[in-house]
Amino acid sequence: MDELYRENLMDHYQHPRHHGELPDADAEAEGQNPLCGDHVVVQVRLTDGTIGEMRFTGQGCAVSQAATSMLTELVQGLTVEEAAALPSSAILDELAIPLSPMRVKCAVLGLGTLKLALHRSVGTPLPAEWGDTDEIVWG
Amino acid sequence: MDELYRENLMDHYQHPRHHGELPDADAEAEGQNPLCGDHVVVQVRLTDGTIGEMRFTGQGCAVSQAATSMLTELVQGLTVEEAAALPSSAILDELAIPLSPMRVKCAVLGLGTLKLALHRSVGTPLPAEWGDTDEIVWG
Amino acid sequence: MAAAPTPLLDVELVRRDFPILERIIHGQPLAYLDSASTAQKPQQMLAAVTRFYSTSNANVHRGVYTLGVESTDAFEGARDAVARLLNARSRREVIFTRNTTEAINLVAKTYGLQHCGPGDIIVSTVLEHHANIVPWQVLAQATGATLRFLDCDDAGVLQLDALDGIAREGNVRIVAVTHQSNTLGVRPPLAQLVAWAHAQDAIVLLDAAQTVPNRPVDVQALGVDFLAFSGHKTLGPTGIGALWGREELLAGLEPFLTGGEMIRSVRLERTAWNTLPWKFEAGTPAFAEAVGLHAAIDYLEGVGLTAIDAHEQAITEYALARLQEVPKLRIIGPTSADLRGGVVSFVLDDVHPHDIAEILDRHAVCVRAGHHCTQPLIERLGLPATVRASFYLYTTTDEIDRLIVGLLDVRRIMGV
Amino acid sequence: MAAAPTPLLDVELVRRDFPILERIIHGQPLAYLDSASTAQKPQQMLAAVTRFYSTSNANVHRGVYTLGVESTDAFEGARDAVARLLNARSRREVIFTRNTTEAINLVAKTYGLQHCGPGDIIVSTVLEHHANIVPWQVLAQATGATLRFLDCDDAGVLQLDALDGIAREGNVRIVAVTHQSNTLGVRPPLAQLVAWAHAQDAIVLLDAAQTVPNRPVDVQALGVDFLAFSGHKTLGPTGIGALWGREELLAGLEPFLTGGEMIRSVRLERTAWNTLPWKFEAGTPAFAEAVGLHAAIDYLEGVGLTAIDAHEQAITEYALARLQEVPKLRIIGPTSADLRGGVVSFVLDDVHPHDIAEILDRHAVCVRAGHHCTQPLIERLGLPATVRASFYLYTTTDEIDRLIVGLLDVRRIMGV
Ligand SMILES: Cc1ncc(COP(=O)(O)O)c(C=O)c1O
Ligand SMILES: Cc1ncc(COP(=O)(O)O)c(C=O)c1O
Repeated sequence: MDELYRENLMDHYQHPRHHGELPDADAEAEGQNPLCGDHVVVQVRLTDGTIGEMRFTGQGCAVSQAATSMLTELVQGLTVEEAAALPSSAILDELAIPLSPMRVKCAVLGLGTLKLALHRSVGTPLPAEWGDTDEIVWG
Repeated sequence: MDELYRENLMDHYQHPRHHGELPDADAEAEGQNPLCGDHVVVQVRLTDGTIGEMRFTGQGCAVSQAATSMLTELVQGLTVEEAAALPSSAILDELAIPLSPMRVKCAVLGLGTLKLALHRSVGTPLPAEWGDTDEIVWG
Repeated sequence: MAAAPTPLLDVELVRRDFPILERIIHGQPLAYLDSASTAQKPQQMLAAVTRFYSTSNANVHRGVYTLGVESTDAFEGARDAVARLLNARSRREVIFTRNTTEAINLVAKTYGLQHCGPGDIIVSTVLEHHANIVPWQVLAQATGATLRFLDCDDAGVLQLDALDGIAREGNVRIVAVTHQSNTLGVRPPLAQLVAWAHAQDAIVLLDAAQTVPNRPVDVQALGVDFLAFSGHKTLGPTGIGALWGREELLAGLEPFLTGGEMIRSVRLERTAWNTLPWKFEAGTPAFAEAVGLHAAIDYLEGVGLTAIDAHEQAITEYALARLQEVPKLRIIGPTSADLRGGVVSFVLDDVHPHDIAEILDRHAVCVRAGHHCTQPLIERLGLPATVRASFYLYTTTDEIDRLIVGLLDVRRIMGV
Repeated sequence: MAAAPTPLLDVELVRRDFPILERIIHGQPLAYLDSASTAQKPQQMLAAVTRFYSTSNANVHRGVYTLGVESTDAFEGARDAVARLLNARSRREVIFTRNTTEAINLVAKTYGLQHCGPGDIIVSTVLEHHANIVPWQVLAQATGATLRFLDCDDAGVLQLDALDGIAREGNVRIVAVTHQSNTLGVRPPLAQLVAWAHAQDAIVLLDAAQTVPNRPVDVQALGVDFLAFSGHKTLGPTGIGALWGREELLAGLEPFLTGGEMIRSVRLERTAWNTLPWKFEAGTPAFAEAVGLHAAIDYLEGVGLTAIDAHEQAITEYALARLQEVPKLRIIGPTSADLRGGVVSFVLDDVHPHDIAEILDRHAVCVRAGHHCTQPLIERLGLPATVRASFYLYTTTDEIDRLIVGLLDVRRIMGV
């Protein structure tokens, strides 16, 4: 049972890192999975083409919220290009739990929203794969 | 095999009785089974409330044409009411061959058309059962 | 702990007919508590379809040959079975569709387009499944009619006090209402709604997706004008459902989809429509699915719809009682079993329903998490989503007990 | 007597997979020569559906639990299989429908309504099945567009000389044409039609109901814009078919039917549509039928569509040659097998086709008699009806021989 919701995941869920609003963010986007109601708002401060800080707010299942919390640590200091190119596997590895396709959508919600924010602010490409995450509404 | 198309049926098909137009008919109607293209025009001369003569023209399968031919003999001299009340079984008994539901429609085409003609001309009822012979177009 | 209900049907005997119930998931036998979404299938239904394909398969209404006759008889026999099940006046009133959704669309796009115009009113309710909302939104947009929704209270009980005001606004043409909410299990006061609608000269479409499967439904006794249901929730195959409609109404409608089967004759310049019910069935119908639905109906009638209803009632009572033992769990909707069918929605503290459903899955307990295709209702209740457990003739108290065990595990894992 | 064709697929091996071929009718084994109407089913397809219902059945796109994941994977896997079969650019271009008829209606009622107006022209042909005529008649009537039909010659060969005149009449919006006539087996000159249509900025809808089952069909190579086919003619279940459409076109369309599945979010005031392909699939889809269609496609690809095509070609050649041995029998359409698929219509003196089909049924030979849902074509050819024999991967020369024996019996009984 416990392989499902590991300590690390529950820790991030119950104590999300970099949670809250980021005043004067350089990039921002919103993502929502209408199927289950998961919702995140991602904000990023850029420092010389790198991710100075990423913060998020939102609500939803443990997977979506913990994954976004983990992401805030994962991208810290990456260049904008590196962050924009981060594969889904990066966040799935971090979660380290078996996920059904339905839950993968929860897991990548934060990452997708981050990429959208970067795309809008500095024009990094939106990887083609996001086109297939059709049930997520990017706002 | 031969129980299907008996001698009597083939005789009526190849030598239809009372075939042709009836000048100065008192009652007339047309019936068509669009599924297979069977078609008959029925005309009747009335004599003192009885069927003086019934004639028909048309084209179609052996069953539809032979049954209508048999019908012309069957109704001769019946009162209008008797003819209008003739059950399908009367004509099916006459044909005396096993018929699938699909072919029953062919068999009763002439009888239905006759009843329609009488209904129009003297107001005899159209038995409710005809309402279910939905694939036949009465014209 | 609540007492187990007295047996009303032999649920263990019934369960032997459902091969999927032998499935083991994560080491435990399946506890399928999502029948409101789709029902599991008895082997009798599966065998009937396979037997049909293996002995009589041919296109219907066409072949003169033996197989074609058998297949047409089987298809039209299924229509008779549906007509009997619903106590329709005539088999001509039964139109096969893909599902409830298509049946409602059919009415919206034929009766609706023909009878609604600017200023007219269509009434629906906040309880409805999306299938009984969106087609009316589209119809209102297309015709200039106004769509009004009856509200419910916080327990999901439908409120009728707005009716008077609605009647004053314009001509009410259509009242589209569910027989039972698929999210809360509540049943709207149908008799009152029908009386009100008919007093307005409006017709009533009843979404019976949640009731045809599990209790006797009599269209003449209910007095409605159209009724829709899905085969897949009724122990039957996917790909088939039915619309029942009063013959006088159906007879006056233009066709829905067009093509083969629904025509009487086709000329390049003009086409004549077939009679009822075929006028509304374009192209090769789902005839093998109709055979399956027929077998499903036979199965339901064999067990007895009254017994099934009573069983569901008893199981629901048991579930309501046991769920109330779980700390921090809140049941959404009425907690008395006689106001509702075998569907229970709940939330557990602030644990997201998805997490609950996922953890329950590790116990092989299948429940749904989300909005259950009733977003307006979920929003009206001020929730992001719910967990929903739903029951059917094969549901046991043991499965409910396992749901409870799973929920306690959710509390442990999620720390609430 | 013509020589038997050299074997291209092992037809005896194939036949073992089709349980219905063991059926005895009037004391003789079934000779099913009506595959153009609907195909018989391999046990692999039947087993796949039963296995699915017995192990993984749950509603799709909804459940977080294991069964729901399996069932969604199975359903969407079927979509992938169809996309591969047709060489679609993307799985988003594949929309499940009930049948070919619904697929064509979908295009007429979305693309058609959005793009046609008074003075615009829709082109169809006199060869078409009713499914590719009536929806365009209805569309023309609804929009004020004009519907033009390309004529054929007495052998059923489509004539293109009217195209220039049609182009001068107005803006051509849609060209709806069959890939192969289900009555005569002839194939229209598709490449020329596509080139012409695209030169007019019109789109081409291809009715591929008769070709997807029996040869490789590549939407990109054909260059068409929409394509429709039916599962039940493709060894699959009834109740499922598919529309393929170019993504750019589909993306620009309003939905067809509305309800669950096809929405992104529903509010009482407004609703947002889902993305492709789900935008066009309202309500619980025929997911078990999709699983069956997937198994059918696997079966077809296992045997090989090129081999099936060659087999049909050889059987058709054999049938054409043998039918020409029957005195007073007239084949309708081309008598050379390379211009046509495995469908042969004929008449026998003035014997009504129904009588022929009925007598053949006593020989357990199943053929169709009538207009085959192509009344305009039958009328164009000046016939009341035809007898039609059609072939598939399981058809043997022995069955053709039995057709010939039956026809000689028809001559004897009917005295011609
Ligand atoms: C060429 C053609 N188009 C369309 C159809 C209609 O197919 P369905 O009845 O499966 O919708 C058929 C089947 O008879 C056909 O042969
Ligand atoms: C009350 C209600 N209406 C309509 C539907 C839609 O049924 P379907 O998806 O079979 O069309 C459902 C099924 O979820 C339902 O529960």
